[in-house]
Amino acid sequence: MSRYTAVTPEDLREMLATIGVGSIDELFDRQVPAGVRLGRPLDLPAGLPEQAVYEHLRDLAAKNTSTEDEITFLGAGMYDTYVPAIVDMLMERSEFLTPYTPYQPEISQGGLQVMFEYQTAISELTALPVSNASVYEGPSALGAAGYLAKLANGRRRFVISAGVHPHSRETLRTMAHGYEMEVAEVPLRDGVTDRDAWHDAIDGDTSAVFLQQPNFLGAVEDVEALAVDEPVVVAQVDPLTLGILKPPGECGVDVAVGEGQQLGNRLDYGGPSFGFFAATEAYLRRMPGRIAGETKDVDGRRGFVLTLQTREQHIRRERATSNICTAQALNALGGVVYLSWLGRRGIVELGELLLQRTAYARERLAALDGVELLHEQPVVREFAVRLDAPVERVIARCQDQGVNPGLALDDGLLVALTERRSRADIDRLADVLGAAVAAERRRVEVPA
Amino acid sequence: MSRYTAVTPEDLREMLATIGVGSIDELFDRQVPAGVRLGRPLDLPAGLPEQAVYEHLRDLAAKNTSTEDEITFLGAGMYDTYVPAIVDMLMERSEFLTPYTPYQPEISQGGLQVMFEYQTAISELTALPVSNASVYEGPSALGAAGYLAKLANGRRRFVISAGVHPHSRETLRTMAHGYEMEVAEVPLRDGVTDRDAWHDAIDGDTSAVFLQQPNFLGAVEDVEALAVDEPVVVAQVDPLTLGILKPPGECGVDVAVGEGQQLGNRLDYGGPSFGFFAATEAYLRRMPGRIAGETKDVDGRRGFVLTLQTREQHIRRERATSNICTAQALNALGGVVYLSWLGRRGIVELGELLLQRTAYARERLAALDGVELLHEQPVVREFAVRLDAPVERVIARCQDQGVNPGLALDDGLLVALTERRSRADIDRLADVLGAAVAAERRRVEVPA
Amino acid sequence: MSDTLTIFEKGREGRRAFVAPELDVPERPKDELLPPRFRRAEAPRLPEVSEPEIVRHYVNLSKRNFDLDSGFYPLGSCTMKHNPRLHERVAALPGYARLHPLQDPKRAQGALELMWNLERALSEISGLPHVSLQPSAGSHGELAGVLLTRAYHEDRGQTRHKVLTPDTAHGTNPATVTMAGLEVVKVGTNEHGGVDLDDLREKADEDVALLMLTNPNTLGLFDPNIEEIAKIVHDVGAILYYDGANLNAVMGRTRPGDMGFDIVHFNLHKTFTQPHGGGGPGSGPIAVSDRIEPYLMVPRVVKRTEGFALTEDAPKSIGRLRGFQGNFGTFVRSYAYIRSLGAEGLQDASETAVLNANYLLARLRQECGDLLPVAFGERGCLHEFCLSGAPMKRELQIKTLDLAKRLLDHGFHPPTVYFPLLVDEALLIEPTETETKETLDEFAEAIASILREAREDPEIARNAPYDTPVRRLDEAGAAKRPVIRQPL
Amino acid sequence: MSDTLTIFEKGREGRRAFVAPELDVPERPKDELLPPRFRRAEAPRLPEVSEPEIVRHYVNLSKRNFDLDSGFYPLGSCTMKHNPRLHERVAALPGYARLHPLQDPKRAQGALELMWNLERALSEISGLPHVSLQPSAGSHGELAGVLLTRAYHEDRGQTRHKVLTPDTAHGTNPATVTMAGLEVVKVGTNEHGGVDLDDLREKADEDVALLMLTNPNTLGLFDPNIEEIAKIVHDVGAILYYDGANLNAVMGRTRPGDMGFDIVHFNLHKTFTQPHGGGGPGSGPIAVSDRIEPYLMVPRVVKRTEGFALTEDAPKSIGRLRGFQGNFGTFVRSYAYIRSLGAEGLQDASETAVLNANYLLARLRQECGDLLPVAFGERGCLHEFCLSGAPMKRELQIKTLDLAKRLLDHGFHPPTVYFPLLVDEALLIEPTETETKETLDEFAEAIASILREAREDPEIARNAPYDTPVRRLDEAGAAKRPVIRQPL
Ligand SMILES: Cc1ncc(COP(=O)(O)O)c(C=O)c1O
Ligand SMILES: Cc1ncc(COP(=O)(O)O)c(C=O)c1O
Repeated sequence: MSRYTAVTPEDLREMLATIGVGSIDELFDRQVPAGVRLGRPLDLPAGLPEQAVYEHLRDLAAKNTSTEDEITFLGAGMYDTYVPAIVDMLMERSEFLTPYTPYQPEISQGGLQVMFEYQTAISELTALPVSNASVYEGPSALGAAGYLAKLANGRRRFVISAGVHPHSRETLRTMAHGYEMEVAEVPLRDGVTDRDAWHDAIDGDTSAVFLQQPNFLGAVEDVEALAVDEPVVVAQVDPLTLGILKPPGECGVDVAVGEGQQLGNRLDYGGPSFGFFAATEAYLRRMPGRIAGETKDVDGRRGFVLTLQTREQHIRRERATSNICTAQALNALGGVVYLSWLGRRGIVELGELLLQRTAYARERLAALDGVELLHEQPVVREFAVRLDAPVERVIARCQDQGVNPGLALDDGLLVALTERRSRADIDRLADVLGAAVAAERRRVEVPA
Repeated sequence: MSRYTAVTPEDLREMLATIGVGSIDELFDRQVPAGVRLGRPLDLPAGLPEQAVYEHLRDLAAKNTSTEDEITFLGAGMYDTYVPAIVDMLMERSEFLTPYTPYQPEISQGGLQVMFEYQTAISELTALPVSNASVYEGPSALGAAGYLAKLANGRRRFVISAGVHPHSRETLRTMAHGYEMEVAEVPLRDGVTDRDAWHDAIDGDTSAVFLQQPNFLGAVEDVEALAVDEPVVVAQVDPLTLGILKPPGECGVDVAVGEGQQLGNRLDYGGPSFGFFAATEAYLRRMPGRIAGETKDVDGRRGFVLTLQTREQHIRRERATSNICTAQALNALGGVVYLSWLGRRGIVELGELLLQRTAYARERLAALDGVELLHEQPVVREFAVRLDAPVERVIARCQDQGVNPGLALDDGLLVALTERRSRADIDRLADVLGAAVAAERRRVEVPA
Repeated sequence: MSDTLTIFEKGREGRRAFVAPELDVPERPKDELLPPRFRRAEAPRLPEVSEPEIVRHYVNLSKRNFDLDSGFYPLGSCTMKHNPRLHERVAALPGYARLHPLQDPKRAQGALELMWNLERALSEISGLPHVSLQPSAGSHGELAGVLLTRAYHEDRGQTRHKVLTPDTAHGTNPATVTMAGLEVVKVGTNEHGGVDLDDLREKADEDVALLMLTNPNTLGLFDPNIEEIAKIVHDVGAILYYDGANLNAVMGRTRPGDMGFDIVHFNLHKTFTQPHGGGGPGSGPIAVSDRIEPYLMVPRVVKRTEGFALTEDAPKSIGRLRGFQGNFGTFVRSYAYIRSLGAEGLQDASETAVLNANYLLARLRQECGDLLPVAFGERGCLHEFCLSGAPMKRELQIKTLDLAKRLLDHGFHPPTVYFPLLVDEALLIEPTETETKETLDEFAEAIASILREAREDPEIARNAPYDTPVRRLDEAGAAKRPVIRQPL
Repeated sequence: MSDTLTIFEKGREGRRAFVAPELDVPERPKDELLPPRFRRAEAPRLPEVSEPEIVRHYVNLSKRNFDLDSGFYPLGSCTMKHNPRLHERVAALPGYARLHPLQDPKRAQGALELMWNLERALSEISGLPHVSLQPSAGSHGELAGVLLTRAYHEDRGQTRHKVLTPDTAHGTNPATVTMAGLEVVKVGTNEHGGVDLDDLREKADEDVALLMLTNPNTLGLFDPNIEEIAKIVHDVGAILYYDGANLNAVMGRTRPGDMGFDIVHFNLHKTFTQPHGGGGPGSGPIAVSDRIEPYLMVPRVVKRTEGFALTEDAPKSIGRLRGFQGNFGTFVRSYAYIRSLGAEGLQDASETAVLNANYLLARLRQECGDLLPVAFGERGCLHEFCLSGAPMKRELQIKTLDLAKRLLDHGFHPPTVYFPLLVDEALLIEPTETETKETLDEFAEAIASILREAREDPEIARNAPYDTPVRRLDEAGAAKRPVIRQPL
């Protein structure tokens, strides 16, 4: 008996007697054929008391450099944003943490209403009328949007901008290979999607086009100019920019997807967070995943249920619009709590703060010797610079000084701001990066 | 309007109109005479966003060396015990964290039953039939026991063993000065209360006698030999030793008190934790603080209420048995959850583990040059050694090596074990302490 | 029914949640380490339960509690304001939560700096220069205050015996006085709800050590004669003690120090939003004037050029009132609160608390001013107000208790009832600043609807509540035949 | 009613919980930084609420949920076992929770070591040598599995079109097959609840890419012909996929790898107790045989002499199925679980799960075996079992749905209903190992009492539930006129 089970010796006796067998072995032997019985204990370490597990896990955690241990400008899809204390508290409540999908709506109104509110918040953010209750995460949401397009129009090609996050492009390729679509990529020019190449690439067999706003290099795309009438327009968007950037629903986008981590979720070395998925009315009955809808009970009381389930795998099986089942409900709860905390004015204020601090940081870094802008497009919270020095070595030097200057690009850095990076942090980045680049250039000039 | 208030400009207008005043100033002006109005803003720093408060508090926390930062053998009343995760989780549940004293039992059955269960656990631990629902903490519990004795028998003197924790002795003196009792102290001999001096000190005007088990130097007292029939016998006990030490109720003790921190509460630099307070039946109606009792509701259902309230300040006012009102209910919840987690066998196993590890540590340290035992009495989880070197300097040397060797005594150390200190930790202590003592003895021998 | 079984009744021999760390040292015979006569013969009968059972048991118990995070809790005198979760987060930082109280102060500089900063803030808020954070609750702060007063007079060679308290005082005030070896003398309340000056003048003599006053008092009224009161008391050489339970009414507007008080206690669990925990932990720091300072409890936090330290070097100190440095975890929370709100935010908190109270009072006057008149409300109130249920009782034949119980069915925590004692059928209502106007309106409407209902059928309220986990409980029986632990 | 207002309906213009950090850099004109044509004209209408309102709103919503910490949740196929809180504690350590996924692997060694250790443990438990933790749920693992199978065949120059799935398969199996561009071919179930071997033999041809099998299947039955099944499938050159949703039945007793499977997915949120979160997060790692390994997703964790690293150097890899390294937070929890239980504890978990299921089955047979016969139960079951409500429906005129709804009034979460599809009026019951015998007894008695009650008056169950926050809801109406967001 472990600390999580409760069969006392007396219980065991009674239970076996009720079942009518002499031992637990008998229960297995009548089910599992002799040829496939393991016949030895698993080769795993022995169990540990709670405190020992805690200490082991703590010691492993201590081997990582977290965003508490350095000033980080890493972004590229996930960001070191502040998670308000109420989000953690609500996500840890047993009533949200430990149930499963609300199959029994009468005893799941809490979770269902949260989904409904979440859908409303995502719909508001994206200015698109339809949102589901979450998908796994950002990049696979893009792949799911592709599947939606394929089912909707049956065409064979995807066109994707090189400005879309590499993880999203790779995921789309992997998934598209399954549902048998070709993928054509359109390059960037001056930091944004090459508009001529883009429109040239779209043909009559194009099922969907994919872009990202702001794009992977932080540049604001002219989404309206890239949007087209015919194939499905899919945009992967940064939710925290949507207080100040024109929303996808007002730019001709049909499906908006993205990574929700910034909305009240922790970094967690990449997950769990949630992906959001919003679309125009036309795609309501083709959406992947759970959707909560409002209704009434037999007494006329307002209530919520999972709705439009005939799209889903448990009903429609091989004809489902997606295979998704378990999604990211708890993380989506974090998302809607965060968005309520931020509020209508907060999302604008936060966007404007990022805009100003990013402009300041971009200017500071561009002024350094050996650092220049990779593009001059408007940016909101992330920007790219070219380094005239070996990038990996520059980064290592900065990290040794307690500053993570951002993500290594081929010949530069992608630098992300969050509301946690103050002016003092930016100034420190400029100092440390300037010194690192200078040192590396000297090293190159004077070979040992 | 701050983030915790919700009066919109429109609300304000409507509310003032309903009240019939023109401004908030008016509300104050009609109450607070002009002569005592402050008339200037408070001279305090401006408010901060949540993330800034978090960062400020985090930076202050980082200036402390916690038990996560060093291997500590500090004890002397509070101990670095492991707090099981379920305790934190339950103490953080809104339903336990945010209500107040259960004045309305119909909507407070959770808290009341917790008190009832807590009382049962303390009663079992101490082998005394009556427990209240908590007092502030350990040392003041001793003072409260003194007040109980004074009210019970009206005598004028207290006798206290020098083996009682200095904080408890000081607190008793401070409080006894108020309720006008003399306090006589009995010294230790060979590490335990001097039995002859003890019995000599007790006279016909002695209201209560106070001892500690195990005593401040970790020694197991012969409580039965110290217990007397007449004055009230008060024992301050270490709850984690009560799985293996004969309980106060079986040693002639009338009132057992103590510090509950070890039972599922954090160190918190000294509090909040809880004090426990148990007594024989005779003192039931003289107990300080809240007591939950079982009863039935009008439909015959089992329920719990605050009971025997005529002892208390809100009913009895100047004739109350104590002035205590707000106690430590949440911490006591942690206590009973911890004791349930430990269970009937666990409390014994843990006691035996401490006994063995402490014996090992004592032997290891006693074998070091310049270290000898302060006494040879049996110990359970704490022991004292004499150092042949300047104590503070030895401690500082050890701490520089990441080991906190214990509390400085006049010429030695009080070393405490918990279940978190492994044999490896003890071996490291022996190494570091041995080296520190040796280094300090060399330094003293060869003055600079 | 199984939901009222205690954890002891649920246990089964052999179950466990705890797994002991391995015995990693050479095992020695028990008899050698601990002679049998010191050993316990039978293990204490703690529950034997698995971890899932513990979780389910206490989670289900928690659901039988009403709490502030779920609903309106206008418990007068208790300041049930929102408890920000940020405070729980910062208090749990290992640098605080796992800091040993006897750690060398040189290695606890952050904790001491926090205490110092909090002391300075409380000093500024109260207008008194010196602070001790040691007391564990309001009542403990009061005890400190009375003992300090004794020490003050004794140091002047005086033995004074009497402490004046108004009849509106909270029960802890008189109880404390007795516990500190002094004698309570009650002062009357005048027709405006303030201290009866004549009575005070009469009783203020050279044997008076102290006047303990709550201002605003437990009727939510600020005493308009406070300056005169202070003068009368000081003139006889006595000390003025300010019960700060109601400080939430006046932050940034007026200060006890400026009113002439020598000692004030703060309830961090009220004004500074330490969660109430079902009856604690609390915290009752005190601030004192220069003349009281020499007697303050030890240890005290001091700031030196080389950093912060704890000192016990105070020859006139009354000593200690508890172990270690006080309820430090509550300091973290309240300090976080003060830094979150700042000067402006604290003042806004008090102003909004007063606005909400006056608004709710006005709404209730509209709805049911005749049946539940306000006591002494001619000048409105500050952060709380007291209604009398006497006319309601007369007219509708339901008592304040019945109204309170019926409120439970409406999902509200009732106000404080039958306190203060001098108001007949009292209902003391403190909405706090963190409630919305909508909530106040709903509460007023609930009261009105209960009164309407009682006019139709008073039995409904008299037998309330109905929708609670249990209904009215037999308290008399519980006290007569006390069952205060699970029989095993 | 106010408790069903949404947070959007509660908002009031001007309220807020968020306070922005100060603008600490020189402010530049917005038009300069972001041309107006890119800017949003109207702010998204997010709620305007204070922090206390948010807390109260969501705490109250939480109370309208049933959850595992409060009661028995025998949802078949979902393994609702106790979620230890230790896991939440360790997952929240800043070294994990605040570790950026693109951190230099040299500075994320602890995270990679944890992933490596977890991969090794899952490999040992499944008997398959290579593991990828990347998939985010069972269905995602299935997608990985089918795509890997395609890659395997394509690498051999073969295009195979068909995937065999038994009719007991979970809906994600067929849905995944379509999504991966292949075609579902159903295989029948024999009279013992296992795969119909004749049907399998007939359908297994050279165009079959894969057989997807759940074993024990969704009836809780282990296929006695598993070795023969594996042989048939391998003989036509196809791959065997093991849906590991039911792995909780067999840990330490038998392993998919030893049964001949090439690919298995784990549901960390079932077998390895990642909390279900109201519908996620989940995690669906896969383990594969040597022949599948070359195609595994990137990045992969590798152990080198200088430490752990992430590599994308795998020319035959199918690529990525999501961003970053997977749901790392779930890895922390499941790894903690595996270390807590160890080899013995994991085996004990499975054994106890099987004991509890067989005991509950036996109890229900005693109580109501005639009305709710077990489907294919002649050999007992493993961790779950499936009852048919058909006789009950015939005899008592209540459906499985009615029984389920009436269970709500008894405080139980109903079993999975109407799945698997091949059992008429199915009730799939999985008690898990963390429940006590008392709970199983209470559940059996509740079912029996509902049946007794229905014999008296079937209307009671047909109109159940009664004691829930809402009663039966109009699902058809919801789907017909979908309202899927708050109108503003
Ligand atoms: C006016 C007043 N004084 C004193 C106290 C006692 O405070 P505590 O409960 O913290 O001891 C209270 C509250 O309970 C109070 O309302
Ligand atoms: C047998 C079976 N297979 C697959 C799945 C799908 O797993 P997930 O919900 O994690 O996608 C489930 C559970 O939902 C299941 O029970």
